[in-house]
Amino acid sequence: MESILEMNGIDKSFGPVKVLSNVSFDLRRGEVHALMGENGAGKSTLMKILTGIFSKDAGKIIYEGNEVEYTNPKDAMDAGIVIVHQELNMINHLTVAQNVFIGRESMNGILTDDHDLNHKAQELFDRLNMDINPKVKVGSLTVGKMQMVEIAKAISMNAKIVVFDEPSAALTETEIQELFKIIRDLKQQNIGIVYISHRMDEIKQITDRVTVMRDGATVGTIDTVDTTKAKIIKMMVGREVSETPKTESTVPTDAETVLQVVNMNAGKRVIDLSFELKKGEILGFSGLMGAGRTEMARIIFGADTADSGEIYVHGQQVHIRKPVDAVKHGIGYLSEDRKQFGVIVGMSVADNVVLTDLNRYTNGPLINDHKINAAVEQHVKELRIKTPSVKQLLGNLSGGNQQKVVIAKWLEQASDILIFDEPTRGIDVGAKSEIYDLMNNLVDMGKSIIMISSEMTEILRMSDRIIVMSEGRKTAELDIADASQENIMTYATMREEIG
Amino acid sequence: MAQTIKKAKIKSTESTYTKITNAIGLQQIVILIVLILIYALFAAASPAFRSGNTMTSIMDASYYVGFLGLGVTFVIITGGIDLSIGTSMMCAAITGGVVYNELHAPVWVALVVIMVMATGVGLINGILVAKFKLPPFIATLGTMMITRGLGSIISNVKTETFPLRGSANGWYKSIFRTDGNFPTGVILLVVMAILASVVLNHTKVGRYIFAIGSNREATRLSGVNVVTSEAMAYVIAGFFAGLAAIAYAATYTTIMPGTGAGFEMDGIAAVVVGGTSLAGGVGSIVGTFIGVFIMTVLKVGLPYLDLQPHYQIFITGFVVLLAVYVDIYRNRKANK
Amino acid sequence: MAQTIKKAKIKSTESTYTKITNAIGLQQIVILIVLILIYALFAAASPAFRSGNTMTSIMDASYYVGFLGLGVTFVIITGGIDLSIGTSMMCAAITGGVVYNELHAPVWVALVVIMVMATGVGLINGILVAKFKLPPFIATLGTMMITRGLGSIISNVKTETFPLRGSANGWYKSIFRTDGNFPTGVILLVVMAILASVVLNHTKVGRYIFAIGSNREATRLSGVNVVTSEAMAYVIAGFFAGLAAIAYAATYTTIMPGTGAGFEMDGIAAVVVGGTSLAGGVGSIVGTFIGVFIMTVLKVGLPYLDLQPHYQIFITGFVVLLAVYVDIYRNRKANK
Amino acid sequence: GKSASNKPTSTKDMRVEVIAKGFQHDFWKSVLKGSKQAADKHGVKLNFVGPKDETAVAEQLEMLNNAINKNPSAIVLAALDTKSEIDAIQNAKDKNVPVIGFDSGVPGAPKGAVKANAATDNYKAGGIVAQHLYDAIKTRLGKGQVRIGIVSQEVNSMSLSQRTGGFIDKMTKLLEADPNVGKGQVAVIGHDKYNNDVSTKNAKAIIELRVPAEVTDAAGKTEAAALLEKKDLIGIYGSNELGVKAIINANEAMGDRIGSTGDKVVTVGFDSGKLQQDAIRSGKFLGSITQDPIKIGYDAVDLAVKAAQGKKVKDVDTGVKWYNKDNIDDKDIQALLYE
Ligand SMILES: Nc1ncnc2c1ncn2[C@@H]1O[C@H](COP(=O)(O)OP(=O)(O)OP(=O)(O)O)[C@@H](O)[C@H]1O
Ligand SMILES: Nc1ncnc2c1ncn2[C@@H]1O[C@H](COP(=O)(O)OP(=O)(O)OP(=O)(O)O)[C@@H](O)[C@H]1O
Ligand SMILES: [Mg+2]
Ligand SMILES: [Mg+2]
Repeated sequence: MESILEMNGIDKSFGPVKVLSNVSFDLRRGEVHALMGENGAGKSTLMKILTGIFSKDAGKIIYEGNEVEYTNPKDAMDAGIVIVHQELNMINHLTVAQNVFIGRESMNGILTDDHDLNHKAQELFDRLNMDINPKVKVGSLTVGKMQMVEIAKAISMNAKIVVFDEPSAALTETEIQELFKIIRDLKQQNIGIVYISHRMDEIKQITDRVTVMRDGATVGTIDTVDTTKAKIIKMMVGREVSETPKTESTVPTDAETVLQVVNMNAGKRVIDLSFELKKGEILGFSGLMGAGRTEMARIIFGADTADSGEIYVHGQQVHIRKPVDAVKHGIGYLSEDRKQFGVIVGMSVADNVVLTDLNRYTNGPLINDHKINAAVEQHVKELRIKTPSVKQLLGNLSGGNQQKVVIAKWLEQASDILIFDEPTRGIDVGAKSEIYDLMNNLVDMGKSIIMISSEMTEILRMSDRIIVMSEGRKTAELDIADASQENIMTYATMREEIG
Repeated sequence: MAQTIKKAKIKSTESTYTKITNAIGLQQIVILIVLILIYALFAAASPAFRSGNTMTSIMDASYYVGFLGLGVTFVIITGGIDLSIGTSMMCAAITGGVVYNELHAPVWVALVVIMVMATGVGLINGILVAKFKLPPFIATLGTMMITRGLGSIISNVKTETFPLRGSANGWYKSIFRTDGNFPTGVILLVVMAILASVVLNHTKVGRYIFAIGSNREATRLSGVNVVTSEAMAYVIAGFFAGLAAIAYAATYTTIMPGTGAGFEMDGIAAVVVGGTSLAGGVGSIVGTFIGVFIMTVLKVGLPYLDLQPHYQIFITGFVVLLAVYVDIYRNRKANK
Repeated sequence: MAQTIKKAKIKSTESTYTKITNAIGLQQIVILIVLILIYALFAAASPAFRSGNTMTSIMDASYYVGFLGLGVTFVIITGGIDLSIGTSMMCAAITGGVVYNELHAPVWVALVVIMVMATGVGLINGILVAKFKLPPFIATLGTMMITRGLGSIISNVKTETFPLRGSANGWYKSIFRTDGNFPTGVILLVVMAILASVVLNHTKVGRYIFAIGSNREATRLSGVNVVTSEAMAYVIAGFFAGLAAIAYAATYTTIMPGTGAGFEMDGIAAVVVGGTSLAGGVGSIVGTFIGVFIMTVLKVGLPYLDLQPHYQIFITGFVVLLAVYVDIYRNRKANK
Repeated sequence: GKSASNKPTSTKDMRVEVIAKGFQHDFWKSVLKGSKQAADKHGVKLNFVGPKDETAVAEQLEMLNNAINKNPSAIVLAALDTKSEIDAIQNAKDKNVPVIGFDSGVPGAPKGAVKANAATDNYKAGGIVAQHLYDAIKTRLGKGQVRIGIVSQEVNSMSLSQRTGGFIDKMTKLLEADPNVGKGQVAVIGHDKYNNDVSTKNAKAIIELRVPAEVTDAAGKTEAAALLEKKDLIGIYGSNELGVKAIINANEAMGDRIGSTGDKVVTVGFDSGKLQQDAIRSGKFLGSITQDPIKIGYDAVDLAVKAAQGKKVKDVDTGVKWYNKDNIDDKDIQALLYE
């Protein structure tokens, strides 16, 4: 296979921080090339340099035999290099079709032709087998659907190189399979594909070669067929990481019920949902995208309101109208969208951890920052949060460490009911297993966890019990001993008339 | 067969779409009802308001606010604000007066100068905001001060008088009101509103203005030249400030130096009352159009209730708060 | 070995942190230099500026703008804006005048009424914005109109005169300037600035105000009562508007009804020139303090160059743009 | 010492600071012209400033403070509000800087601080306007309720409140003395500052004051239109340029209600300006009163120079003149008018 792209000796610094040093990467026509590495290894940065979003400090990019340097995304796009970004880049107030074709509107003289745009979009979705209405506003879609629109948008550009930066993070298993179909199709068309993901299974399934990065440098490139999961992980983290699914629940049958939800309803998003959470249990919530899990979590936490339903904490009925109430009842919530809802990137690690309740750290009306720093340093040590100081701005931490800060925030509150919504979304294997260890420690300490996850392996590895949701309803409640990928999938795709 | 199935699929989704457009229309219907209610209230309360030339008064008072509102709608949809439109309008108008009176140019030249000047200020705002990334509030606060001073410098702090109706050069007045008192200006206002609506909804620049207001970074990453499009919104606001200046000159004949501060708030209030969101990404020309008339009907109508001026301002403040609250409340309900 | 490497790495990032904090300080140093430069320029250009009571004049002119600026800094850090502070200040001042003149209450009662009234308007703003979720711009535009009208209604559109210096009740004037012309007000201003700085940086409400400006939703989902904290920012702005009203009454003695519109822009401009970001989450009291003096030194100094008022506005506009541009440019460089 | 530098022997080294009440009205442009003439004659340096409008008390005080700090030979001041400036005026007095009042002067200033005034008696001027209007409408009294309107830019500044007050007081007096109206039959409405207790229901005559909500042409026009809509309106008075313009603009939009004869609404004004002169020539206005802005400016600076030289100065009444269609082109009137 002929090479389409070579990146040689790429350097990049943000201010004094060097994030890429002497990175090399090459891509052939018609191959799927995985780019792997821990959070903050520099994968996205490298791809952003390729697509003209960042400028490089040193190095060469050779594309189709010529040295190129793009200074804005449009030039790269015009040259046939497109990227599906790690973060969603949707314009919520425009329609799906308008989003897909932004910058490439159909014209009727000087006027835009939305009719034609809708048709083109519909054709595109039909071809890609996606069920998305081109005329609705993007803001009304679920995260997963938005991600599909992003993918469709990239593919519609007839590019020669497509970069997927963690496209599967927001997708459920079925959608990932759809995506793989699309990728195989692109391969057929001799298009070069860069695929960034933290999910090991996917690498085996879809990629031809793997390039691993660590701390801003390339560790090496290997053919996928010649390698194993363990090898890749070792390259990424420099050590072995084991991964074993749970086989039976560790929760005693007579454990106390710490949280009970009865007949919760919220429009069409949550319908008649009832369940119990036991002390020391990790209760997994599985389901397809938009199944209503996040909504359920937000309602319990008081971020949204239900139409009806009752919530009992330690047997007492509680009325949670806002997050403040939930916190009072010992409930903590780790959001699926960390940047938007979880952390305050413009504040320090310390401020983020103690944000909820500053009363413990005041002398009279004044805040005692020394006391805060000392307390947070303790958390940082316990959770092994990688940060030069508790005064570091949170935005400067990697994703996994940001996630740990959020966990620290709820430990700080001594919350004993923790809702983890996609706790490892976009987090690398190294940090991932640390978070798993942390969760296990937490339940050992007697805390209870609701874990919402779209990653089947994660659900099977961590949960004591699994609730499967579909279209707002609970379709199954499985003990871990009875659960398997197959039966979870069956319940997750169950329609209303069956359930 | 497959063909028919596809058609049916599109049809069924079409109805969701219709629902959404209906929802957008609803917003405008709500404020239209508010407008009609206010009008009816005044008509019921004051015989003088019902009779006579009230309509002409309302029209006269609405031209410049209307143009300011139409223009600044574009800026507000980008998520920005333009505080300079009021002073820039008066600066352009007085400069036109200087060109006519001091340089003895024909009236049409003065009008062209007005348009060029106001649009130029818009361009400067656009460059400051889109290119140099100054926050719109402060960038346009700066140009507001500058244009306020500039008008006085150019005119040497003299009041400029445009040609009177009936005089040899008074023809331009008929653009807005014929000698027979027919408010022709409303035709111009409607035509410009339609034009603005087409630009906003059916051209690339309009599309990008919405996109920028909704998510500037995503728009940029999609390969759109956001700097040009964002700047264009300010240029359009400047252009409309020019039209407002001409309307002002035609309606009020004389232009005093140093004035115009405060007019921008009338325009902005009309836009927001019309349902355009200050957060950007959402807005409509029809809404602004209705918002403008809510403001001017209040302004013209309240004096007919023989209310003293301070009560008028007081009540207008309440109406603005109420209108915006109703809009937000409705939106929140709709999103539930 | 690995251990030492890690240590070194942490060290180097520590120094990044130091750099950032330095950069925050740097920002204030930059504008302090701007202030000193402007001052030096005037002193060099005008002997009269050097001599005499210029300092007292600068102080006199800075009190009310200073208090307005200090207060609105809190609001701007939440990412909001308060357009009502100017009219609310004058509304409170005139109400105080009515209490003193019409109800024959002692001066101290009038001053208390002023504080209660202005703080009350702040509370209303806070409720409108934090609780009813009205956009700050439009909510405070509404209360701006309402307070402007209200002052006239309460005073019955009469100018209210506070007791003169030297009269039996003239003691309150000495809060700001002693009979011997010593500008005691600057002490009050500094004390209040320190207090504001403590509240902003070392109390819960201050911390939450920063958090809200940085990411309101994340703050809410952390279990913080964001409604109360956000509302508090407006209450604080109102409280400081009350202090501004007292300073105004002490400095200018008479309060005319219907005035105050435009003062808010002086305050806001000072805050932004002082480096507080209109986007929220970033800001400092020291910056505002320096910003206020940049504005007043300009105001007091430009006339010494025998520039007419319109040139003064013109130049002030440029300085505002320049100051903010420098700040943004520097920040961008630092982030590169 | 200080006082020595205040009093240069030659007028060449003198500088006079003039602080007007405004800058934007043409009236002030003419005042400036007169001031310049006097300054040129004496060879003194002149600095002329004014606040943005007639309610900008703080701005004017800052201007006055600046002027005093500059240590000028004399200050010429038209105070927006004397009380707010008392400290500063006292300060000028302490520093031996002579203050000359002009336009409406500096009423209520500390004794001895203001050496002299070159001022218009606005209250009296308002009365003169009322007299002319009364003469033109008195034949229309006694046939049912009549209304006389006033459009005033605002009523807080000294000069405008006096012009308006002088008009209202005089008109009330004249009407009450008229056999067709009579005592207690004149209702004054529209603004709490001037309202009287007479009920509009039975009053034979109503004097209605209208103040625009904002100082804009649009708001002024709206108020004037609301007055002109009233069928019983027989006379209307605009108390300054903005008020006059408001009436002209409103009239243009409502098909010629105003005039000086017949059943038209008899209209009178104050000051000049292009629109107003035009209206007088075409008979839309009965007439207007004009001050002598050039003389005000000239006399004020002249007094200031003399005071700075230590000469004794005394008040100058700069006078007002009534002008109408017949005398507008007379030389002595033309000299007072400005466009
Ligand atoms: N705009 C920026 N300014 C400063 N530092 C940045 C910026 N973007 C990325 N970084 C830093 O550069 C490093 C590499 O980040 P990058 O996003 O490329 O990592 P990644 O490999 O994509 O990680 P992940 O798997 O978490 O997406 C990180 O330390 C990150 O904090
Ligand atoms: N604010 C909202 N307005 C309208 N619909 C919403 C809103 N929030 C969620 N939904 C819809 O409710 C359904 C449930 O969404 P939710 O986010 O709870 O699902 P989920 O199981 O967590 O899936 P995901 O993987 O997308 O997070 C989805 O169809 C979603 O589109
Ligand atoms: Mg990445
Ligand atoms: Mg979810």
